[in-house]
Amino acid sequence: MSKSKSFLIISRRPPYGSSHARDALDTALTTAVFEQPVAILFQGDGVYQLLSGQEPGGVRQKNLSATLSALPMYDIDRLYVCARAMAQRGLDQNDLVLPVEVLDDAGIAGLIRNHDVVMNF
Amino acid sequence: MSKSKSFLIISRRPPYGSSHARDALDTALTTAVFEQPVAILFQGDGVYQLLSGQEPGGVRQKNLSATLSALPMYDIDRLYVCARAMAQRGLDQNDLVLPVEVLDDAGIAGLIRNHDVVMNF
Amino acid sequence: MTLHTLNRPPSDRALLTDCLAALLADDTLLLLEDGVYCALESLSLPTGVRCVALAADVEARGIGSRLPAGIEVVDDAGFVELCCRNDRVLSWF
Amino acid sequence: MTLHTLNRPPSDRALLTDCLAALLADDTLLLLEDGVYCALESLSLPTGVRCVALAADVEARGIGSRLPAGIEVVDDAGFVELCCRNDRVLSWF
Amino acid sequence: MIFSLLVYGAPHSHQAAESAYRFAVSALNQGHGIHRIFFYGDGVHNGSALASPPQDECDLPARWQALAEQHELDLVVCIAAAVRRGVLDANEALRYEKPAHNLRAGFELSGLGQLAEAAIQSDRLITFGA
Amino acid sequence: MIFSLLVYGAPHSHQAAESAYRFAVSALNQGHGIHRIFFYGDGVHNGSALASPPQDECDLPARWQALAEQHELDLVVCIAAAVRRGVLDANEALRYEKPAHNLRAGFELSGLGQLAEAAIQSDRLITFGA
Repeated sequence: MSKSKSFLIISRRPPYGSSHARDALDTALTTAVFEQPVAILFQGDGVYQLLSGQEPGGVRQKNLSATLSALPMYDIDRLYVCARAMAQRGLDQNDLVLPVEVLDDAGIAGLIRNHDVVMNF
Repeated sequence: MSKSKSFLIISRRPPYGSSHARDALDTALTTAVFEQPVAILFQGDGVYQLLSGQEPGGVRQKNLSATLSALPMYDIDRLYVCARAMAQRGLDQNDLVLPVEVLDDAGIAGLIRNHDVVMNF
Repeated sequence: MTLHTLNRPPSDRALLTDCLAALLADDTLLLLEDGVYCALESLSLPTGVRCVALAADVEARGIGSRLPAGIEVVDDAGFVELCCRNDRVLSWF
Repeated sequence: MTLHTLNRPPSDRALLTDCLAALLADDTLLLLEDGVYCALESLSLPTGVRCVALAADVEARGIGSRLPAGIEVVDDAGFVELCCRNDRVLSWF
Repeated sequence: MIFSLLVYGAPHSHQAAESAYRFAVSALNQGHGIHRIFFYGDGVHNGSALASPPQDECDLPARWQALAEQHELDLVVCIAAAVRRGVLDANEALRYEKPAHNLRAGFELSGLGQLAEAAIQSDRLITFGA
Repeated sequence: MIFSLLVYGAPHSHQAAESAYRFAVSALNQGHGIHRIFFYGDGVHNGSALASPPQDECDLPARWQALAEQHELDLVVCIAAAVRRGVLDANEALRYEKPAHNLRAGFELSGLGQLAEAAIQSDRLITFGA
């Protein structure tokens, strides 16, 4: 690949109810395989993807947490969450399956401006 | 058909963005053809279906207003709108393509209890 | 008596508001799929309305230990029984 | 500079709130599909943010005469031009 | 008690179809009857003969078919919604001069009247919406 | 300027696909290039060879195909999303031992890498979400 671009994936949907959360992660992983820098922002109901203790066997789906935990292996280590989304849901770092950086609105707006390609799911 | 049941169709989606609004109307019309009493409640963004002046040629869809205007011909003349949905959107009867009865929350709850089959779209 | 089901998260505020406004005494509200996240809010239910959440969806999303008192968890068989016990089932989505 | 597009109605309040919070001066917000209904709300846009609505969707939904001042209507060609003039396009849905 | 189900979501895209399947199994296990399962909107894709999910994922169209064979279920796919979305049986493929058909065995295409009839004839209609 | 498009919605179910089509036509009319149109999620149904809408409705899969022929467009359907949802080309039908295939001429199945590559090579990626 001749060029390099920085990617930001914004993941806004809760896990399991639809395929959006899975598709966002698959896109992030694939982009990382292309050796492009990838960051992920979990926003809105997307922060529910990070909740610990998920057991989706009863709804016959694969555990999203396993994929999330694999992100650092693909050099996707810039993981952000929206501060408002966390606060509205009464969540903090201790509730989550992996460490993330909490961003306020100004931080998120800046994050978007600092990436070449921003994709929402 | 040996039995008769009363049907209430609740239509909550705006027109054109998805097929829900069209599907709700098709279901109402088909049920009326089966000679069952049918009422329709437009709630939430569903009240936008009733707005006059729609011209969906540019998005290559058929005008929903034409179908709405045909409802009385199928003996579907009990048309209701949610009072909250209208007020939140600053709409009144003069904005709509056909006459409807405005119901408050208690009226809607009672309407649901008075129908055998209630379908949401 | 009506069984209401709701499968969207509380961020779909308009849906949740309309659903809650339609509840009458002796109705039951069943939360399923992404709707189980609504159980984490302090829902203002009318007197005499029971609120239950579907077990498989609660477990999938890891929110079992976070459910407030007053939300019962029912399995798929319990969902079927609720459909029998009520006169109609209205799905909000 | 970012072109933000939004295709959901204002009843999806969480989406609209996050989108508005992400706007910076010189960004443009393009409303399309069911997103054109957002133009009927009094949106609190940051200074220097332009808000436009897609003509075909405005006409489809019959809201042309209801648009407040400050919302421009652009056609499909204008949408393409906005994509060119901005550094990136972020779609909210 | 006699149930009918209305399924509005496609497999993999939305959880509604899987919820409906679990409900159907549970109702049958309790000895209830199922008059009809009606697939509408994007739910028509539950009737796909070509869906090929990975082996470790749930193959819902195959499960519906197996459940129908075991319990003689009436699986009806809305014909108007299906042909728009590219789900055809042999007849419709002929009518629209298409080179193939893809409606799974165990499902049939029929009109929206089958939904109205199901609602009338059943004790309860349960919608799985998307 | 070189665009790529990401289409996430199915025809008839959601307006996103029609919006994407109008955008593509408008961009081409202005003399811009389109590197690729990538269909993901329910957008894979844009590549259906069997979709048969009524004559007075927009046949989007046929329009995509015609546009691609006219402008030599690269219409790529995400293979992982497509096979789950029952959109197969001849190769995949063989691999999964299915009796038919239904990917329309003018479209091809390929991996998600084609989306990443399109985003990298194009000046702008425009998403039409659902």
